[in-house]
Amino acid sequence: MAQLVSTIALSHAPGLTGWLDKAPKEEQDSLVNGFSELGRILRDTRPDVIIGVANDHVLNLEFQNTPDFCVGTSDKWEGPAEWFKDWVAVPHYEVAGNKQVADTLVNAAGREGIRFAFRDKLLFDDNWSVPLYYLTPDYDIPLVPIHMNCVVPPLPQPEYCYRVGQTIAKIVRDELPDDMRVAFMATGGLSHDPGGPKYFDVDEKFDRWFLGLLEEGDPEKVLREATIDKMVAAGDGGTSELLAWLVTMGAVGDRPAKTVCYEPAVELRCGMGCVYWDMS
Amino acid sequence: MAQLVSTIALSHAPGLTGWLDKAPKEEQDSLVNGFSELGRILRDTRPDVIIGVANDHVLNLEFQNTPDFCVGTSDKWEGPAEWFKDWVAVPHYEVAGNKQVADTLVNAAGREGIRFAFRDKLLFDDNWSVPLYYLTPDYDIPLVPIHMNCVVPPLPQPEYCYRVGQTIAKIVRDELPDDMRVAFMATGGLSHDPGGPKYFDVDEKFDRWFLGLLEEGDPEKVLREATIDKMVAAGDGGTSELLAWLVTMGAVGDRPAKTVCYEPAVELRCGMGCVYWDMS
Amino acid sequence: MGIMNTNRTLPSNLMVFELRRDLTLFQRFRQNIEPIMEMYGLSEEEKQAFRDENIKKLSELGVHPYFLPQISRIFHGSAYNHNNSEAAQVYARNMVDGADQEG
Amino acid sequence: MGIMNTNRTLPSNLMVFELRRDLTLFQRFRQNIEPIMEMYGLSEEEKQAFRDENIKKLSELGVHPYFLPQISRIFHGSAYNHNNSEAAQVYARNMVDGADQEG
Ligand SMILES: [Fe+3]
Ligand SMILES: [Fe+3]
Repeated sequence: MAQLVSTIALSHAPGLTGWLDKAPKEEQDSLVNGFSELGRILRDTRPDVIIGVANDHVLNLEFQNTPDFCVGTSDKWEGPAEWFKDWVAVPHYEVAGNKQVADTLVNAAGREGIRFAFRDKLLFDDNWSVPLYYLTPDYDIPLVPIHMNCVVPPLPQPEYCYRVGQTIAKIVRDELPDDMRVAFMATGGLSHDPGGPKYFDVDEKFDRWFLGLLEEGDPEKVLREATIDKMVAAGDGGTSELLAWLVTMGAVGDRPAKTVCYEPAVELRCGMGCVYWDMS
Repeated sequence: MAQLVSTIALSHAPGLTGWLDKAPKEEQDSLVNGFSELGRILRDTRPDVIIGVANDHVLNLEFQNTPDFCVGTSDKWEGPAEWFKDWVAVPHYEVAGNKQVADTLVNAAGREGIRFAFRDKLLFDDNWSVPLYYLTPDYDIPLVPIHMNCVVPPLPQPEYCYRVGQTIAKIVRDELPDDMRVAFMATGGLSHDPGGPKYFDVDEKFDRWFLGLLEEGDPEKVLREATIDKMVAAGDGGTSELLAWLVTMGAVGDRPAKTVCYEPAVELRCGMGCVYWDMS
Repeated sequence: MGIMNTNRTLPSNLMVFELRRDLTLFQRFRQNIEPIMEMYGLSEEEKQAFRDENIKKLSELGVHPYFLPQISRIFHGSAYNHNNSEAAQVYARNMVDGADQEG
Repeated sequence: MGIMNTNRTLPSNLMVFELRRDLTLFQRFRQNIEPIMEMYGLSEEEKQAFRDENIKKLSELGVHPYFLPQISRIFHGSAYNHNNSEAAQVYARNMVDGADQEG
């Protein structure tokens, strides 16, 4: 049995790399320090692979056939995708994948009644490019990316996302190679509204409420209270990316989250923060 | 509001057209007469369009991204697909589609929390070729084909299939053009096992039990008793095509089905039959 | 509007989806939007909204919200996309100010 | 075996899926299965099972059940596919008799 050594969740919005200098100095410092600290926490657990889950910004998952979740089965990834290069503004990078882990996730989840789509080509935008830049600047930990649908109706429900996380944790435990050390990472959120009237706003109140809720470590309460409706109300176009955070919560159960940093970064057009769960 | 004028369900296995002469004469007569009678029942209701739902025999819906349901949005269809021509052994045919109805189904279902994939190219095998040959030999009623996943795990559950049928009936009622007359057709089943050890068997007992259950007109009982496990036990590879029949049942609610014909057609490697619900 | 009102079968949505994935297509679109809009079968209403860079109208037609700021970036560039950048300001004039006027 | 044990990521499943959709590919496969199996990245175990027309082995590897009689038709033809046809009989010898021997 493999071991889940690290579970984290963090924002990925492109302002963090693309125009960070436009934010107030103290916000910049708080976010850079916080994300760097999260990187140390992650790397200190010496993961052999990161299973990541993040919103697909309608870049890979077609309207014609949007799956809830799509697992990347390649042994090699790169980013950012061409059209997003100057927007995200991080250098081109390559990072290994892990086809064996990805294939196992697909087939084992299917046996549990969870359908994962899969493919060996995925374009990366800010969803992985921004987190990896801060967390693993050497791009030396293989990534199994899971792109999920957070923004094309109908969305996967919070309960289902939680169950998916539980299932991934079970597969890690029961099906991945012995002694493999696995990190689980969600990226996305917090409040933002790309494509809506609140594009230039951040809902700090919602964000602090949501982080506080995760800190309580009560999944039932989270699932009862952190509804899609509430996410959409806090920023229609993007806040529901927090569904990815609920996936990771399914893997940690009733452990309380610990918030590393949070800033209502209006100049970056996104509530930005990161958390981890102590898996020791 | 449009009107649901006709709801039917029938087998589609290729023995009905490909090697019917190998069945005993009385089975041939019973099935040909029964399917022809069902065609009259259908055509007598003068439908402007048939919304059809049937198993995709892993011909269009890829393993990489299997949707539960995929709506065909073309205005023009043809069949059988090349590789299936000599197997199904019906002449090449063309039949109109209805893109407007198809698009409406996709977007309206999305608002109800039901995700329909869609595409304007679908290969037809026996799923439509056999039913249309018997029901509408002039191919003169437009078809909106909905290919569903009955055979790639995880399968859509019976309750969900029923809800999909309810949703389609609601969309017909609330969203399709006034005075449009709509027929709803499921094809597939009954017991058969392509790819399994019961390939040359038919489970007559299961088939008669299932038909009797539909004749009771008690959807709750059907959903409680007609489980995927029971279908799989009656023929692993194909019997779960009856999930398509549960979709149509969602549209008719507690009306009792009327069986037109049934034969345990061992030489055709499929329990064959057809039913209709009186929608008047 | 909003994500829940996305018209998934709208030709504009397929066009924008593919524009960001295919740089050759994107560059052809930048040179002349007309043949690309024709190729994807956009309605006259959709076409006119693109010609006018009428992002609000595209929103009303059911273009996915996520695509709306991207459309402003298709026309005005993505680099250094801060709130005072041209792309963000075009979006603001279309969607935020427009929304205020109606609200 | 059975549908619930399908290995969705198995290269054989993608290959058979596409063979029935693309007649040119199908004809190339009929002439020489080796380069096509190579193209789809089949394991040696999968390749040998195709060389031997070992349908039971393919089933055990997680080929979708629906494909198994189709594989016998790929090699032996689809027309007039009654129970005594060559395709059906090849299937029977592999799967039904084999199952009986084990059962
Ligand atoms: Fe995002
Ligand atoms: Fe079938």
